[in-house]
Amino acid sequence: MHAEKQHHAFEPKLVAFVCTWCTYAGADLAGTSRMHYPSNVRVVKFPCTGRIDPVFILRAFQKGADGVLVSGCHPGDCHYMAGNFHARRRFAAFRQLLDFVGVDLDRLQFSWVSAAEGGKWVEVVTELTERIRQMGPMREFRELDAEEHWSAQLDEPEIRAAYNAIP
Amino acid sequence: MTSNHQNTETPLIDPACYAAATAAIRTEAVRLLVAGEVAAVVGYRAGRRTGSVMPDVATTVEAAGQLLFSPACQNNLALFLSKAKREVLPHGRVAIVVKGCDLRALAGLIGESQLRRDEVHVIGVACPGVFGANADLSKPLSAEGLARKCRACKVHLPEGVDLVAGTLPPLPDLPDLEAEEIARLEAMTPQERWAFWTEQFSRCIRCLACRQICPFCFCTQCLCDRNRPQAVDTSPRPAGNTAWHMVRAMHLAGRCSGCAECERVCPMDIPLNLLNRKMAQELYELYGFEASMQPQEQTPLTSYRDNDDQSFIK
Amino acid sequence: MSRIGVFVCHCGENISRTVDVEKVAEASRHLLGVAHACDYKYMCSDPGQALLKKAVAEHKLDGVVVAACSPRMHEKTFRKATVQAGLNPFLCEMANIREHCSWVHEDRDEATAKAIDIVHMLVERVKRNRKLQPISVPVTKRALIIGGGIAGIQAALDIADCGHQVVLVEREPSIGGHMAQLSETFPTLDCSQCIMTPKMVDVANHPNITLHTYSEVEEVDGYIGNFQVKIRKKARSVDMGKCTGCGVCMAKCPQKKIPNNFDQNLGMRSAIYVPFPQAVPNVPVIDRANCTFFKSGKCGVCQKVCGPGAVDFEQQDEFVVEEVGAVVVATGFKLYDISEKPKGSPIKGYGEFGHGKIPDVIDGLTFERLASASGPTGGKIIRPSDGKEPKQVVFVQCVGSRAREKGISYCSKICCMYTAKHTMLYKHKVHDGQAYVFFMDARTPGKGYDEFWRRSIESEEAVYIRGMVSRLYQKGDKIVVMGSDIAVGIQVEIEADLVVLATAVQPREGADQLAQKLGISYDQYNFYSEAHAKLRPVECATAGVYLAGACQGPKDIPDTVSQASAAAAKVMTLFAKDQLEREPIVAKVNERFCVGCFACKKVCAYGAVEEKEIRDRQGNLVKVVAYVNPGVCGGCGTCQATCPSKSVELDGYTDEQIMAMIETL
Amino acid sequence: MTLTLDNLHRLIDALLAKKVRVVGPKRTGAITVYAPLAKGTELDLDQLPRRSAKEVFFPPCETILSFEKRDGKTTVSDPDLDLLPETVLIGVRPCDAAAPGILDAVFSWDYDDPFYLERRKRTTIIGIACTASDDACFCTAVGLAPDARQGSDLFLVPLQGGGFAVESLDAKGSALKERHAALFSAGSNAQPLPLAVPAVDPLDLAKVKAWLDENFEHPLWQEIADRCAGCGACAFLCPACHCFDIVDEGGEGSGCRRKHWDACGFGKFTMHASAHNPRDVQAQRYRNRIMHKFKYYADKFGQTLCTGCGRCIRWCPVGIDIKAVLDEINGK
Repeated sequence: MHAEKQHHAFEPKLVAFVCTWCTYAGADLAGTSRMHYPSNVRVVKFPCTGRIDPVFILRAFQKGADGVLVSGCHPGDCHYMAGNFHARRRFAAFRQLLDFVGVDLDRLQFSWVSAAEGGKWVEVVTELTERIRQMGPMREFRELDAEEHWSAQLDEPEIRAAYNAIP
Repeated sequence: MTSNHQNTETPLIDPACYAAATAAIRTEAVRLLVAGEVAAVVGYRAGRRTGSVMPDVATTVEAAGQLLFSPACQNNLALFLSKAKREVLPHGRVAIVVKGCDLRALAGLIGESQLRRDEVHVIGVACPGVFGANADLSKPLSAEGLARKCRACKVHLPEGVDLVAGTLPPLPDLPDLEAEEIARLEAMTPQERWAFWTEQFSRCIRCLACRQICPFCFCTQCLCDRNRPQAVDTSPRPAGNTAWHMVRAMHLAGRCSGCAECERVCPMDIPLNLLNRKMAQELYELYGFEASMQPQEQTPLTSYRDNDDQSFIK
Repeated sequence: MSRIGVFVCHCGENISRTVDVEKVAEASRHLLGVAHACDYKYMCSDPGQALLKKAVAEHKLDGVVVAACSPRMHEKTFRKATVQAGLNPFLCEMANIREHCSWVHEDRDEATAKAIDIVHMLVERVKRNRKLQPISVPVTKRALIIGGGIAGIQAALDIADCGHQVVLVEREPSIGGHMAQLSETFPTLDCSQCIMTPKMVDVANHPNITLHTYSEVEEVDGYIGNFQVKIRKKARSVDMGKCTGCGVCMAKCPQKKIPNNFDQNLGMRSAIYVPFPQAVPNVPVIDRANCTFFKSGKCGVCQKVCGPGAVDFEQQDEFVVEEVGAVVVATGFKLYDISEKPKGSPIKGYGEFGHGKIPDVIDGLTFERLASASGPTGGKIIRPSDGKEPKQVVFVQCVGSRAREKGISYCSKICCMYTAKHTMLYKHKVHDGQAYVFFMDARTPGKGYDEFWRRSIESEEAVYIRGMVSRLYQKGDKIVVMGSDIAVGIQVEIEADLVVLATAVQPREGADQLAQKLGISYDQYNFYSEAHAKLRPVECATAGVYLAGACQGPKDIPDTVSQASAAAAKVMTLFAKDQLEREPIVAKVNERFCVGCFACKKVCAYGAVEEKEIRDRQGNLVKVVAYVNPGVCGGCGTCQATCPSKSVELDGYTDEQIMAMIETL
Repeated sequence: MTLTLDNLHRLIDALLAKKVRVVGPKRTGAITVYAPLAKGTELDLDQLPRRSAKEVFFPPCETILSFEKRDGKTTVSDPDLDLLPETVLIGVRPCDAAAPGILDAVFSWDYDDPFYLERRKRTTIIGIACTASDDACFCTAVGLAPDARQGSDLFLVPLQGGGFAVESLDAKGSALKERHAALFSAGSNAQPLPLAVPAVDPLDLAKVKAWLDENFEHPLWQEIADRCAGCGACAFLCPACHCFDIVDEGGEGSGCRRKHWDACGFGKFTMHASAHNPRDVQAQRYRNRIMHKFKYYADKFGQTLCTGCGRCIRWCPVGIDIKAVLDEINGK
């Protein structure tokens, strides 16, 4: 017996950047254990969280992600010894930058999910999905991307109409 | 036409300080060139317009005798020793005139293998402060005209240089406007901050003066010039502009020496140093790290500790 | 324009139950660059693979996406099929629509939409995949074994017998490990020393084995096929070359009151000592912490009496660097000490058992020494406190083990069997004695194991009480054991003369530090992690490092020996080739754009980044750039994320591939 | 005819009411730029705008087409230029007003650039005589003047005691005046405000060009390049620089083709796909800047690609002074 499918006013697009050794495997475990979680997340696999460039997060937001999850091995468990330690600092810094330019940090989740933590993967993804559903769409970056004129100051309705006419 | 109204009654700093530094720089530059210790001295010389100066690569005794130091000496000359600026180093061994902030950049370049300390003769200047962006260089330096970075400067007197030109006068105690502005932004809601920066970045025309003037933007191939893949749109639109300034702030995090040249040269008046200063503050708070106080192997983002803060990670 | 083929697998009904596979195939057909898409019941089956190969030829495909299970499951299968189809294996990608989709979502529309998105991402990725060639690295056919217990000995002998050189490193002065301490072994009750010592001698005499006892691994550099291992040979204070093992020094040493570790501190030894008479090598060590000469500068008796002049007080720790191609880790276990707080536990030890302060409450290994014919009591079972023969002995199982609240949740696996053995050994020696065993469950799977356990009850009259011991305390010269018998539902109180605790099996101290040196992973208890629990149980995820014995998890002797031989077989497989082919997922530097800031070098955990001089034709130095040694590179990509200009790029995970996936959002 | 300042503001409001886009100097933050005005009083005539007025015709970035590929077909769509608004560009200093006239030559030379020309056609320029200058200004040295009428359709001369004398210079200007005749009054006796004539050494542009004709290779270029940082501030602020790059942005399947400002000072400006770069060093790039302005453009179109606005001097991060460079060439 499954619960009736719930309808939400807004279904966010989430992207998860995960390392292949821990979190990807953890997500596999959630699958083999037949756990259930919302289908909003799209997974991009990396060898290691150390490979994950902040630019990818930025790009994901620009390309329409409403939330981003970055997840890898617990400290000390990195398959490559120290990749996640470097990632931890990089993202600690990047968060501050995002916050300072006004991105709501609730849209960006970091987690350690090991290959054994299928349950934690489900929990993290479910929580993030729920949170972003509450928050609604990530408008900021998408609006920037839609901004056709280079300068907001020259953004006139007529110009907008001209550009909107571009199919 | 772009004049700022300034109170010109008493100068903020005694002009004699700058004159003394000028004299010391000239003496040392001439000595170095005459003795053949260096092939060129990178310093400042007067421009055509009243009060204006420009960077100079003096290779003759005559040119060395024209070098000067004044509140208009805003440029961070360390730029000229980075690998991106290919014109100067081929001259041979060079001497360079540095303010404290420039020296920090120099230390950063040494730490990042762009330069060896023994390749340069460093003439440090006891610098009481220089003009900020939009200041009228033809007027004496006032509190209003003083660069914001100078108000928070910790390196008025450069250390570890081959010669210190001039002596430091008593310095005025002025509020740290940049810190105040950062605090003001921090107190805003994310939406307000987003609105603030969106407006700022919307003006950006991608002239890349910020990048080209930065001693640390020495990459041969800037990530933001790449189109396969295109990480950052090159066209001057809000999306690409925002990405560009964020990527740049991230790349400078833990490296930026706080010279604020990016902000000064921005023709669109975007307060870029707020980003860099904020990142520096955060990295100091998180890891106790201050960039480029001396040449160092590690920067906060190329090193780690097992017990680094991870309260933000679930 | 790319010509990608998309193959959507039903996985029986595993995928098709929740994902509309036909719709996924149909949607894939419309993706830019997709030349062919189809769905099939079992893509991994022979006909499924044949379908793929046929499609590659028929549609002139230049890339393949198999939408099926996790790449961790079948990536190898499909890459092999791709190679057979005539394409480079790295032009095949798997879209995980089973573990990440059909199995975790219930709504068919949602799951189908997600599956289409996943395929789209992988199509964009595979379009940008480069043909990669495996990297060949030479293999040094020499193995390092860390740990000289039965696991290390077995692995060393197997590899050495195969004709390869072996370096065996043991921390203690003698090899032998825990097995040398045991009395008799289950389920056959053969004498441990009798079966162990011949193997130890074989090691000592084997022409292919270099033995470093009283030595520790200091640093490990390199990578599979090419490790450089720095070994610290601790100062023995005795010249191995000169010592004849006559033992006069030990006999004459005036300092004889040092508790002997090997005997679980039941017996005493001299300051210059071998841990046990059959030690290999039979060369004593001076225990500098307890030696009068080292403490006060006076004495030196051993030096005076040594005929060959082997005693050398000046000896220093020595370092040797061994070049090896593979490493077998066999560092074994230790027993949990009830006075110690287990890792991750909020509780400090077993206060209810007296924190190890009651002298006649001992652990299983101590009982082994009591029962051993070569032990401190000559095999006589007596109480450590007063030397009396115990008439009532209580054995308590699962002390530490399976006690989540104490921080150790696993089963130590060997205790049921050795406790059964202990009751027998006891009954054989103290005929009028009575053994009681408190147990939770009796776990006796194994050949002849259950029969053995039953024998302890049926023939040796051990009384098994199902229940836990709640408290132990000293009362006069007795130890009162309070527990419950849950089978009968009553409280039990036994006045015992001796209590033997089957304490948990734990990894050796320092296991984590060694793991960090080797770059291998370990679990929350510090047991080393295998690459795959079922299919790669003796390999570490770090290539070239293998596991044997209890360092990976509690094991009895037969399991340990099996795994040691398995690890040896893996090493020999590696050594069967002169060159090793490894996955080409390594970083490469774009020398044209590298500006030589060496941020990559600073973050590389493998030390794979070197400085390379670029010179012009006249030999003038143009610039210094980074160079990644492909043999050393681990493939994590941290360098690329750190490089501001992305002048170093990780093959297989290029920015272009990743950005293309992000673009599909 | 004269126009009071208030009526100038009213003129703007009236235009806005008719859905005409009015662009003029507007203060935003610390700087003034040409920007669409929402009401007449936003007009700020005190400051020379930081960027030139060329962006009204030649924006920093514009989309020139969009494309989509699906099922083997590629669909390309052009923007509808008919939707471009009628524009009045107001309060333009002579150095900015003269620029479009210079640029028309290149944008309608071998190819008629519809984006530029359509905007030009739909824009009326109201110039204003210049009454404030600084020592970066040098319009007089390149043949212009603080009251040069080139490029303006309507021209305002500030008068003593406020208001402006208005001159219509062509049909576009007259039409605008006619439509709003009520706001204009008959000429007054008020004297014009004194013009801000830059106190600069004159230049003999023919002599400069003659020297450039002969000195493609000269140590001067390297001397300047020693300090040039290679940014695009000079070119982007310049009213006459008109180089652009064309980039495709978006994905492989769909996206936009955009045209955006480019600058010859950038290292990648002439980079070939082969990675060969004919202007590999900054000296070659800076030389091109001077050559293009004072030789190539003159050779091709008989005009100088510089209006002496002084922006590149004021905002050069390293203090390069084009007037000083020209003076040096002039003196050789």
